[in-house]
Amino acid sequence: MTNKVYPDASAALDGLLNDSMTLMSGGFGLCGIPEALIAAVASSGVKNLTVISNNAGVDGIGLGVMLETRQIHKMVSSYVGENKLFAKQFLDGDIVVEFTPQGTLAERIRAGGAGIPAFFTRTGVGTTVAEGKEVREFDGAQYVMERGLVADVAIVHAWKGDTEGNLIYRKTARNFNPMMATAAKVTVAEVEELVEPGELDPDQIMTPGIFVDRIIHYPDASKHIEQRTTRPREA
Amino acid sequence: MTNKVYPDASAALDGLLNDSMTLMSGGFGLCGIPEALIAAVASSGVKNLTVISNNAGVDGIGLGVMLETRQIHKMVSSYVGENKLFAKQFLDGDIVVEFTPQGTLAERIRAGGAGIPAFFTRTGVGTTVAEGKEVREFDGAQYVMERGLVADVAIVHAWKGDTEGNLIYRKTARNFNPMMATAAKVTVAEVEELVEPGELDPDQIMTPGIFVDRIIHYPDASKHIEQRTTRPREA
Amino acid sequence: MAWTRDQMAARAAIELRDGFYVNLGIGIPTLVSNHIPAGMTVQLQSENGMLGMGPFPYEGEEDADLINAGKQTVTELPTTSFFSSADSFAMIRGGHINLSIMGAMQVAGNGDLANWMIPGKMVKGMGGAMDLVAGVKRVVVVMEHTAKGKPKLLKSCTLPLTGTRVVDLVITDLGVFEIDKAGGGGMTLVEVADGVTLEQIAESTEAAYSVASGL
Amino acid sequence: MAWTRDQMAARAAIELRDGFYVNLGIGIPTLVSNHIPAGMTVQLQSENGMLGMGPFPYEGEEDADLINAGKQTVTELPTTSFFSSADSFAMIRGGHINLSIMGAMQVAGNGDLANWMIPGKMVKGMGGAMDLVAGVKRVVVVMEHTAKGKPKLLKSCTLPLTGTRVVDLVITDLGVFEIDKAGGGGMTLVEVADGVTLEQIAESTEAAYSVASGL
Repeated sequence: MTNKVYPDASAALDGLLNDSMTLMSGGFGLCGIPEALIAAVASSGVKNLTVISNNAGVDGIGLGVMLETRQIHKMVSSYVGENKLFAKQFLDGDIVVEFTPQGTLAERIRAGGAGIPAFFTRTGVGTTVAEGKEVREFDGAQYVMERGLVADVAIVHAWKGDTEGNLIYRKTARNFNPMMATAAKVTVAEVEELVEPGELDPDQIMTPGIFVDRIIHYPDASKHIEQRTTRPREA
Repeated sequence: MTNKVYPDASAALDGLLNDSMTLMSGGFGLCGIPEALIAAVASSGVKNLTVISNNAGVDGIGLGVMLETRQIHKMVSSYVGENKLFAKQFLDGDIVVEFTPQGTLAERIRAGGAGIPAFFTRTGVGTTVAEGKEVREFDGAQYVMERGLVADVAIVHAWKGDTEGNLIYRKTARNFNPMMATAAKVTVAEVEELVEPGELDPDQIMTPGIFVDRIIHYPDASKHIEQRTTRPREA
Repeated sequence: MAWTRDQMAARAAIELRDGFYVNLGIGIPTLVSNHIPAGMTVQLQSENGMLGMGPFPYEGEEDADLINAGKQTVTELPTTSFFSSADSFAMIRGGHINLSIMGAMQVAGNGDLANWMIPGKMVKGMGGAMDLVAGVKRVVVVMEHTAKGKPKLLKSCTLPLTGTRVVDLVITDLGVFEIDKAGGGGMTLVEVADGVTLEQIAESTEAAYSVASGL
Repeated sequence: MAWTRDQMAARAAIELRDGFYVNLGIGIPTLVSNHIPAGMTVQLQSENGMLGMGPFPYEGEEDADLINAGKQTVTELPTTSFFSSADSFAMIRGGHINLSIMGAMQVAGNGDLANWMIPGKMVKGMGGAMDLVAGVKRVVVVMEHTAKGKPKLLKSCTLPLTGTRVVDLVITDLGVFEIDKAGGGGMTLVEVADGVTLEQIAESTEAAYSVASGL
């Protein structure tokens, strides 16, 4: 039987990384990001990356790590607002950003994984997002055609996984991870708990193992919080 | 708080059914079909229906019930092969069928629920399925444009549901039910177990309650088997 | 005597209906959840992938895996469900959310909305705003009537658009405007904040608007 | 001395590789699962919404909620996952399945396939066949070489197509043909069943084909 389990993030990415490749990286903000795999991409020194990720991390955390090493040439994102280093590299012209509405980004990734090269959406009609794209009327409303997205490698974070590559995500850490797992030539997952096949309820598996090529056990995920909001306890 | 729970199938469909309406009905073969709701549609006497369902039931079971009452004018299906009455009505010209490849049907329903009026797929290129439809090249391959599907009412079957309308399906009884739940103006669900909000794990809910308008508790689902295949026990 | 932020949020809460599924943007819209009438059930959607959003957690109970679209720690409710961002925006784009309440930089009399970028400044991105205005059945904007003394209700937006003909209602500190976004009937002033005069509104508004009878 | 159905299935099993995800059609393709070599792990996909399909259940253990695409009762394995039909065909259409083995009525020398309808007869529908041939990386057809004495390997299919230029390999009771579906290099006879002659194949085949050296 083929073995999908690798000892660590660097081993799991071995042979997959090349300059100028396209990388998908899961997570929303710092929630559900593949931290160990991001660190391994950073330390690999691979350059000139196109990174598809909803956000760009914050300074020094998440994709922020890859900004420090200046490995990213282009981002495809919906929001990159919380990162000073990103702002500097963007304003200096060192990074190109393809801003994509969050729902369009999510759907483009799903489409890429689902063999759908293009679809129509009302999102962005009449805005700069639709510039240069086909706009067509269906049933009296205008829609813009958006293209599916695929990557060379996707890195995702899950809560539980088995050695077959089946994955389960936790709460809002799911976000972009399931679609990205389907949309790359090779998908590498880090999981907080790694179990044997049969230990996950087959009805509850969110990413079937077919989409996961390599997997690592990463029990020590840092789980950063960007906006720690609380309420007072009632007396 | 608005109440989504109805005492039985007829009550749950009250006010929703009209002649010539479009109905989506979940299930694959006889697996995961909304049996109680189908029976209630049949007994309502509503006529000239367009029914979107992967199959047409078998004689006397599933949508076969609505064939006996001659309520169906048109089917949108991928396979209708196991039903003698259907064959007769089809050959007699009493029923029109829009054959749609199974994956295209599933995706058209998902698209309808997701606000996507059209998408491109390789499925059916160069076949009768592509006739009259736009075919376009993306990255060197040909794709046919297919339209999203929506219905007036969707009837679905789930394993567990809560009074908020959150649903969980069981094994391969999931099939078309989750997409159909998203793609109709009104969705009515029958569930084998009805529980209070909070009893279902929020990570495991497959259809969020927003998609379910009405729900009934139907603990006595018949669960028909079309092809009872077994293997001998080892001695 | 214009409305406070909290009064604007309270006015926005009047748009809620029992059983609604609602998406609230950051800023004043977030405050709307404090004004849901007793006995009314409203489920809040967070576009990163959550329906049935609860309040902020008690200190010490924050869960990094449980955040809203503003990246704030939140909590679950008994009604909560989680899903992917693709499923979340399928819900939004498919018209399943009843109401979206959001902030804005500019609104035009035809319902055009600009709230995501200012040319020349660092562009942070539109996030889910374009999807929300394009997909949600009813869009309510809550914003200050003016910015640095300049009108935000304009004949035509000067900033890059978030969506065209998408806004149904605008609630400012000075009053409330309905917009006939589909019919093209333009903007109508339907409520005036206590102590605010029609003249005051006229002076602070560039967009053309009718005044509802009785005001 | 042509191959039996079981020998055809055994030949098809040679196309399997360790770690493959495979979709098997009904009929002879189903028998391929009996020939998976020891030590090789192959996950079977059932397009109604299951990956990791197990054998038929023991009598009395049938579960109506657990069926394959042929509506037959099956079982789970430790590797099994369930998903919707939309997700299942996303998997298929997206090119994630390594191999699809299916039956056919007709195959043309360019890889065209017809296996879903016969004009004038009751049309049952294409089910998932069109999606499978369009989406799966490698398509292997297993079929009788002729039907009622008439060739099924044709210059051009006469029945309505399931897909154009989709078949990579055809295994019949008489032999095995490779098809260069992408390159347009046509069909090549690469194996002959024991006791079958090249003449016998030539007589039963309408499609043009080359014969691999060494045959």
